[in-house]
Amino acid sequence: MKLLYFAWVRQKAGTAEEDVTPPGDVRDVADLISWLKTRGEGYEAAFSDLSVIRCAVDQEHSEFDAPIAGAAEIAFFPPVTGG
Amino acid sequence: MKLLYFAWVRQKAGTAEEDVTPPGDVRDVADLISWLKTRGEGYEAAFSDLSVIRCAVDQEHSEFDAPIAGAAEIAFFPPVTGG
Amino acid sequence: MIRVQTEDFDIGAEVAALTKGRPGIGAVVTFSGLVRDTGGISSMELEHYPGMTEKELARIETEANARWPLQATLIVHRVGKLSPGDNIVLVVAASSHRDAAFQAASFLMDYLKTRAPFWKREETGDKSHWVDARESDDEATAKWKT
Amino acid sequence: MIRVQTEDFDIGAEVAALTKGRPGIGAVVTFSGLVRDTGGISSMELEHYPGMTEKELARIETEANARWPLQATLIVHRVGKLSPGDNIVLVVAASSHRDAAFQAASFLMDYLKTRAPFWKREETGDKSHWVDARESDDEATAKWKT
Repeated sequence: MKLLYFAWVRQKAGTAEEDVTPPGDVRDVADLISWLKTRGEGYEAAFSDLSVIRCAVDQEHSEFDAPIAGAAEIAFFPPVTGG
Repeated sequence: MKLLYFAWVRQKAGTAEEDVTPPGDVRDVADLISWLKTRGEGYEAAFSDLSVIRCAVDQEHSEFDAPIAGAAEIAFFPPVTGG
Repeated sequence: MIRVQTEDFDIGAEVAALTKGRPGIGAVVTFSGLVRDTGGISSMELEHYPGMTEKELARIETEANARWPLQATLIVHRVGKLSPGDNIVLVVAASSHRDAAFQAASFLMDYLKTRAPFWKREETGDKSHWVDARESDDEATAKWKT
Repeated sequence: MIRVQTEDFDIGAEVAALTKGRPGIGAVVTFSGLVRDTGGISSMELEHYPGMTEKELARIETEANARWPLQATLIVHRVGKLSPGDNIVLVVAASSHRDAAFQAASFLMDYLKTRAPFWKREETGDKSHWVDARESDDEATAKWKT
């Protein structure tokens, strides 16, 4: 699946976009975040405070308990500040 | 004092503007209307339904009990419909 | 700023002129009212009370500025003969924050509708009639009095 | 109608295009957001999530049209590098009546502020920082949920 990062989440993670194949026991967004945090300091920094992390599964705003099975694209970003 | 009439009040009264000197017992706007109605059919038609008459004394929205002593300009018109 | 004029106005140009040199403006709300083309109106005539109109519009503007932290306001009202689709009125409220701009623009319109001495006459074919005031406009104004 | 673009927009031209050929429109409300010049910001960078942005804006627009009797709506949001005084966003709501136009424009902005995936980074001198989301924006959105 494709992972996307925006704004300071992108800067801390050190990447804008990547293709990953998480292990089978990674079932929801929360699991995915835990798994990402094991992949390096950048991810650990990006996801250190989950209260300021928002996510979208296949371009829809989603909660952390959203299942990721079948998802093509998951994005992580701070609360939006447009307008 | 100068009297002004607008919109259909003007059309019914048959005049846009006139200078008048009401008798001394005409003390407020209500008195003035009563006196005007004695001056002809046009005025009678214009002031036949006071619920749709508004007035301004010296260019300020006023009630019918507003005194007219010292007023330079009194205007009669229907409820406003701009905007 | 207030203006009563026969000419049309350009919303973009008015907003640009109003925001220029005022760096604190972050939010601009405009309201424009148009002559609707319903029931076959062929034209509309806008009459007003010169002198009192300007005073009332200035008073409404002052009141809005007393209620909300605004950086700039503008009211432009046309008079004379207008056709369906033509602009009638423009209200602009500019503020640092959007809530004040929205509230002030809405307030300016509600007050203008019930206080500013303008009267509309609609022409349909060879008949003409004066537009009746709407009770809903009085109610809209009353809600600001709390 | 929605657009995401780097170019500026002209409010007057957008409103004219939107109202053209729609004779039932009597009221047009626009909101435009500008880069404020406070605290010495030298420039601002607008990042967005291509694809999701368009979907969210279209959804917000659909929701507004379901809630109010609107004749036309428009959302234009700029992305990329902007300077103080530059336009950021334009929202337009056109209706037969002013109340629907005001409510819809306000609703569109509140939802855009909390749902549309845009992020602002401010540059001040040689430093830059990502703008924090404001709690008041969440509260503004929540009030439409009753």
